[in-house]
Amino acid sequence: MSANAAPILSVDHVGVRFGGLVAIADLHFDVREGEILSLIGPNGAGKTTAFNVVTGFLKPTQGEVRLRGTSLSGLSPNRINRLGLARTFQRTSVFPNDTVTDNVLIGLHREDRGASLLEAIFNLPRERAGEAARREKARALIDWVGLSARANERAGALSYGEQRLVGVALALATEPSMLLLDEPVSGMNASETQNFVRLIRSVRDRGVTILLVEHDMPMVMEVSDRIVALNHGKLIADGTPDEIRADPAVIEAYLGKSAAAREAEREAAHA
Amino acid sequence: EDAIKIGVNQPLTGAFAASGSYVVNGAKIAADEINAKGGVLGKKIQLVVEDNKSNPTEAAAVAEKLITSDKTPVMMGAWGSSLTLAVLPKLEEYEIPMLVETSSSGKITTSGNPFVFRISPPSALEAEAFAPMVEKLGVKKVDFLVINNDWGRGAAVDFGKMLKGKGVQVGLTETMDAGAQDMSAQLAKIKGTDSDTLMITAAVDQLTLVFKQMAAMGVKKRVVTTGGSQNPDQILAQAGSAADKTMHLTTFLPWSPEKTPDPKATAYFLGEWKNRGYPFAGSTESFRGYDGIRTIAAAIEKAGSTDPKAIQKAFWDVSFIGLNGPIAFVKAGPEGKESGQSKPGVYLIEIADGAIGEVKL
Amino acid sequence: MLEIRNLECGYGPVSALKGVSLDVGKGELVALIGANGAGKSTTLRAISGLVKARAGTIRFEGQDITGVDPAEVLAAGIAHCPEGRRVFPYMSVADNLAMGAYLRRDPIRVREDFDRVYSDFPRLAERRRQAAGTLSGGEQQMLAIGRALMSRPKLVMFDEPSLGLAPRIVEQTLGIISGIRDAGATVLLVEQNAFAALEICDHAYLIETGRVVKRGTGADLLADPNVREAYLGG
Amino acid sequence: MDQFLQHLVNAMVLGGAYALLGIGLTLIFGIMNVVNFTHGALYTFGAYAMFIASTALGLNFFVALPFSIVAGLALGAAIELTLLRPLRGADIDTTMLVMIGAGIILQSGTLWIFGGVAKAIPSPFPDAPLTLGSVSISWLRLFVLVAAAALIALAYAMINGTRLGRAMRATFQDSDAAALMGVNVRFIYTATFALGSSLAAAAGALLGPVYVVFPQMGDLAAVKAFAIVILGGLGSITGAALGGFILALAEEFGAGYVSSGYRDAMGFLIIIAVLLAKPTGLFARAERVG
Amino acid sequence: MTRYLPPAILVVLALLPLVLKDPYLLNALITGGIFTIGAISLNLLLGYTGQLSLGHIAFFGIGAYASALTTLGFDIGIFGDFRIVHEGWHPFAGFIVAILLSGACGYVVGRLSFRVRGAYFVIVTICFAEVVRLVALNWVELTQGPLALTAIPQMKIGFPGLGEITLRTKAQNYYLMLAVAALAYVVVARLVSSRFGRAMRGLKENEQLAISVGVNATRTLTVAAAISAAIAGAAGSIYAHYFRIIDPDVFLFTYTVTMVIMVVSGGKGALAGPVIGGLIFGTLPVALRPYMAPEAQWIVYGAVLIAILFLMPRGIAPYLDDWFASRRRAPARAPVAQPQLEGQP
Ligand SMILES: Nc1ncnc2c1ncn2[C@@H]1O[C@H](COP(=O)(O)OP(=O)(O)OP(=O)(O)O)[C@@H](O)[C@H]1O
Ligand SMILES: Nc1ncnc2c1ncn2[C@@H]1O[C@H](COP(=O)(O)OP(=O)(O)OP(=O)(O)O)[C@@H](O)[C@H]1O
Ligand SMILES: CC(C)C[C@H](N)C(=O)O
Ligand SMILES: [Mg+2]
Ligand SMILES: [Mg+2]
Repeated sequence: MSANAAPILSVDHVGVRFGGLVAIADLHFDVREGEILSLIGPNGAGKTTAFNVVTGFLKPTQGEVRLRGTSLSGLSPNRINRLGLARTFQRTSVFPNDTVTDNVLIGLHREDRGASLLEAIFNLPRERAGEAARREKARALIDWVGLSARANERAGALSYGEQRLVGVALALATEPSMLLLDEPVSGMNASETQNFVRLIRSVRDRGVTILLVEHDMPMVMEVSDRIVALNHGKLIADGTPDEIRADPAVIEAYLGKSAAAREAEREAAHA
Repeated sequence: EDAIKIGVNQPLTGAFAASGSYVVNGAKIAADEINAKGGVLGKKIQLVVEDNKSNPTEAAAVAEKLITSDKTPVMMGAWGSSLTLAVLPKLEEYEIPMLVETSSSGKITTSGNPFVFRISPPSALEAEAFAPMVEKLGVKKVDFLVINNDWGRGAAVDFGKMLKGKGVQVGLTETMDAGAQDMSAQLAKIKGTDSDTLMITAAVDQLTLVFKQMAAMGVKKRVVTTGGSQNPDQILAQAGSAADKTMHLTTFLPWSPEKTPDPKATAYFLGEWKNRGYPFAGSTESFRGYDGIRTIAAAIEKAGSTDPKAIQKAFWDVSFIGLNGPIAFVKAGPEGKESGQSKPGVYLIEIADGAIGEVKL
Repeated sequence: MLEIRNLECGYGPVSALKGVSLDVGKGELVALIGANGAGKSTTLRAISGLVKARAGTIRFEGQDITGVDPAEVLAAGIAHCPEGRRVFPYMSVADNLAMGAYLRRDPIRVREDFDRVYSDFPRLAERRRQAAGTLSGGEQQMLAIGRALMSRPKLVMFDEPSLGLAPRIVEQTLGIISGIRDAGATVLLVEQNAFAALEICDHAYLIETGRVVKRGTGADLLADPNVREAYLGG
Repeated sequence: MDQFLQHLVNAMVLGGAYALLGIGLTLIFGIMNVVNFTHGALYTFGAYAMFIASTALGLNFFVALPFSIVAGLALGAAIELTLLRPLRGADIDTTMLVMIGAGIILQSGTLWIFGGVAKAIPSPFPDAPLTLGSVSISWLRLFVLVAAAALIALAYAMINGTRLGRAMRATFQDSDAAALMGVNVRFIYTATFALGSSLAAAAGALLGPVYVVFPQMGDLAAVKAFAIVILGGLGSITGAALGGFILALAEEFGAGYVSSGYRDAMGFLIIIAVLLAKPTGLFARAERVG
Repeated sequence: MTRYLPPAILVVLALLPLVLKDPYLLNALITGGIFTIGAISLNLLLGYTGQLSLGHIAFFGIGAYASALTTLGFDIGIFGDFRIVHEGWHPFAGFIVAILLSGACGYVVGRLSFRVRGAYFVIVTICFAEVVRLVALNWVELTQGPLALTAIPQMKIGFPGLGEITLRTKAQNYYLMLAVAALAYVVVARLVSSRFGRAMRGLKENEQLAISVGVNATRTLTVAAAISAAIAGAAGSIYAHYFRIIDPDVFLFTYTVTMVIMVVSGGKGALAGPVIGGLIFGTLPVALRPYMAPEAQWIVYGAVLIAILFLMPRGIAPYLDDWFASRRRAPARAPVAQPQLEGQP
């Protein structure tokens, strides 16, 4: 959590174009080990695109991303996940026809205790041991995000907010060292958001670094150690929540004058 | 109940439905004629017709059914060579003879299956019959356009061999898929060669298309078709002027019944065919069914019993004049396990000015 | 203008609305708030005919529109900007907006409305030809809002319009929504951002598990300690 | 060189036929997302309608043509109303199988009614080809090429330029959202299927006189149509047209210069190659992640 | 619940030859069974990974040819004077070669074609099957082309201590088919309930999400394709040695359609699905044969297909499962309708 920890993730002068459209232009920032860093910016600023580059879903037109110094260039998303980067999606994302438990088990599918395909097919002891361990892990994770009561429901039948929690459990099942969350609390009301903030904090306390994209400013300001702001695919500010809140460029491009004012008012009410 | 059952294994649905149905109709004429005359061995004959769906697996299944469920002591089938070949192992397994009425693959009579008796000519036989006409026609160089199956490819090989033996040059051999409708690429290639004659082996529908497409592309060569499945009337009706001056090697002459080996039988058959409301064009396909059943009946009569073994043996003694010449089996294939092959007449006819006539050489 | 009485709806065995009654007067901006899964979206879907009512009536301008097809509900003057954007992903931004004006036969005024949407959301104007499915989440939300306005409805229903929008755009969007009311149209607004919704609405309904549990002016509900506790984060 | 030119002309003519096969399917398969195994049967139906109209009914060729297209429209509407409407919302494989069932019934019905013998449809064009130097082309096929181009242009304008076309595209991308825009979704489903069917029937009616008409004529046509549509990219009319010409070029030159035995293989290999290089067909729809 | 159906069916089927003496019916069961094995393998792809292979018959045909050629031997020129000469081997070796070669082809095809999905995958597989058919048709030196490979020896199986038997009778072949079908069933069942199966399901339901949690899409799908192809190859091998003749018509598109019908009508993604579908559509043609004209048989076949799907759109096995479930714990719990997901581009 210390401000000068080594970077776990470096986004090094990354650029992305779609045809003639520059979605990200020369984006450059680091994420430090153990921090909660938020990425904010107006709609279409390139935040999701940046996530897609970091997690390997998009190849950047320029620059590279490094995880603990290792370049991620050319790696497929599943390889990158194995290296310890997990993400959630801006749209609700679960395996809708599977139960919550099975959802999480899919995330645990690589937890194999070395059992091979043949062992799996013939259900040999090693595979069985692995399967038991996986189920136990899944149970614990579901418990932890608070969905035990719904463990055997079809994920697609859960409410929006609950599906988001399944998404987080699923991402955490891959035992990431860093978690990327894309607008996790959109569509949640204030009290649900509060619960989610507690969850994010406890994830971080487990040693997982967090990169967050979110438009819910109270939430971002409350939870972030540091914030970077983007506009038109470029970095426009980088600092603590207080610095960002006061940054004229951020207010101009993103927060809007009255929002900033109201934000301050609400902070005051809170205090 | 006391009738003698004869299995008929034909394609009634699927790609070859039209031909298979014609063969069956011809077979029915024969059966009715025979029964009207008192049947065989004092019993009526009864056709058990099954559809092999133009599909080899089904053809084998149909044979299995005919033999084991219907207990037919002898069968006729199965039109296409793929279909017939698929049935062959069943004949050996159950030791039941089968008369092959249409298929032309050489392999049917050369693979050592003593239960097969064929009245249709394999292409080698056709080529042999065509040999004397080559010089008279003044053929110098030949291209082939054949259907891409054993029938077409076999024809190209057998005719090629015969032609080379006569000192005629053989140029391109182009193939077309069984279902193909557009042969223009092959024809463009053929158009560019210096051959004077194009020999085509295909069934009637494809021939129609080939002629139309030749006309559209201005391909001008002497055309001789082989294979006995040309159905010149249908070609004439459907290809029109595009078929003008095409020649066809055929095994039946319904256009001039008086010139057939047994004019009375031909007239009877054609009359019945017409009475039953079938199109004249179908007769070139259906006469095989007619002759096939007559051959089988003759064998049963000769065998004096409905024992498959006896019938198999009796086939060797059958000898009568069919609609396309004498039907009598000679041995073909490996010694000790010979199949029977009859040598039908082969005629060269020509479509000229909307009429069909024998080529005078 | 809109009267709903004892509306009941469900999905298969799930009963989502258990007797909802509410009224929206002409020219009013009415907000519907409540927790996840309370039945807010279902209420809007029932009004526009996407889900069929199992019981109860919906009347619009005195006319019974219960169980009527969505197309006819729209023709009667009710537009619905659905939850989750629902833009046509493979169609361009312009075509999506044109779909919003599908039933209209006044091309000249439609042109004006195109221009109005483009000036409200300049980002959409920049992206007229881009396939809607490739827009960013917030851009899609803007498009969905713009599309709903293209039909010139008498009553617009917005389902969580601020979802995924940047704070400055949220501000602006809420401004647009109040603007619609000020221009004389009627608005039914569902918002998770209850704080903002209650601030701009004339009055509001609080829905819990398929029932209306409270109604009042925005200010009343904002002041209600239970509401503050449950929906405004204390 | 002469041969090359003739091949080229052939490929153009064949490409027109293929494009025609493709556009009806793009509507139903590419836009509606119904794996339409009745496409071949509808093509056959169009050809038989043309046959009946121009022989039994004795209609003029140019009257019989629209007659057949309208017949296809009606049959398509009937199929949609009876088979597809009740299955709305079912899995794509389920509707595919129902279409397979319908295709089997239509084909066997045709065989039952008309028998297996191929029929020829008389054409009003001169038998003698149009000859330019060493290259010949039949008048009928020239007409088909022109008609194909016209139908493609019409279909394109209809899908991309009209209000109805826009409603069609919208409906199959999100039918609930389209309903909220005031689209009569049920009508659009029926109309799209009927329209695609009428184009399939149009292909049959135009190509019937070029080739011959028989119950299984649709089998090969359907396989090629699927290949063409996918080669072009789902839902793209321009793609389907282009796909048709590419397939024709591959087949024509494959047969001409490689081996006629591998004529069809050339076409299929080209498709495999194109898809491996550009996995979403030539005219891909834009997609995004996240 | 339908999980218990296949073992029950297996027992019944195993006892069948004891009472059923009609070789024709036995033949129909063997043929239907062989295609059911193909359907079981297709279900692995279609039902569990969601990828429809409309060229599945290619692997079946490759298995048939591989097995036949391994057993018969061949002599082919590769280039110039270089020839490959192979003396015939034991038929069981042919069976093994068929499985391995088909599996390898499945692997390669999967590797290449899983770069595309959905409709594009469908067409790549169709194209592949057509190309293979054309090779079988035109490479006459190896395959005899349309002349067909004939006189393929019957399958022989050695039992330790019992010596070797040649499968001559219907019943013997029937048991071979049944054994392979049971084995294929078990392999698929185990695979899909293992973590590999879970990864497959994940890919089917939400590919992006599955990849993001570390599922290697290409590898998972390729493994599924290889196993599926290997099973189809085994079915092809049985076919070749049972019919004793094969020609390029084994690649008929109709056969793939038959398998698809078996899988989807029975219920794709349900283990019992292809078994139930196979029993119905394997025996329906036989059952219809005596009663009506051939064209009418097809019409009824198509109508039965449509009727099944109208009554049970997800197929028979899932329908039976729901039915059993609703009987066990009343009040009925109908399947929950899909919640409105966001409109996915
Ligand atoms: N596949 C694509 N094709 C074309 N343009 C794209 C594509 N993906 C993204 N864009 C454009 O790139 C820009 C950045 O998009 P991105 O999704 O990264 O925005 P974002 O910052 O996540 O916005 P939001 O806050 O609205 O989610 C947007 O203007 C978007 O329209
Ligand atoms: N398609 C569906 N199938 C089954 N149940 C559904 C469906 N859509 C909604 N539900 C259920 O109906 C109830 C009401 O849902 P609704 O979407 O109306 O809630 P909401 O108030 O809009 O919630 P949110 O704030 O999360 O959007 C919930 O219990 C939900 O799970
Ligand atoms: C029509 C017949 C003369 C030949 C048949 N087509 C065959 O395959 O052998
Ligand atoms: Mg985003
Ligand atoms: Mg909602």
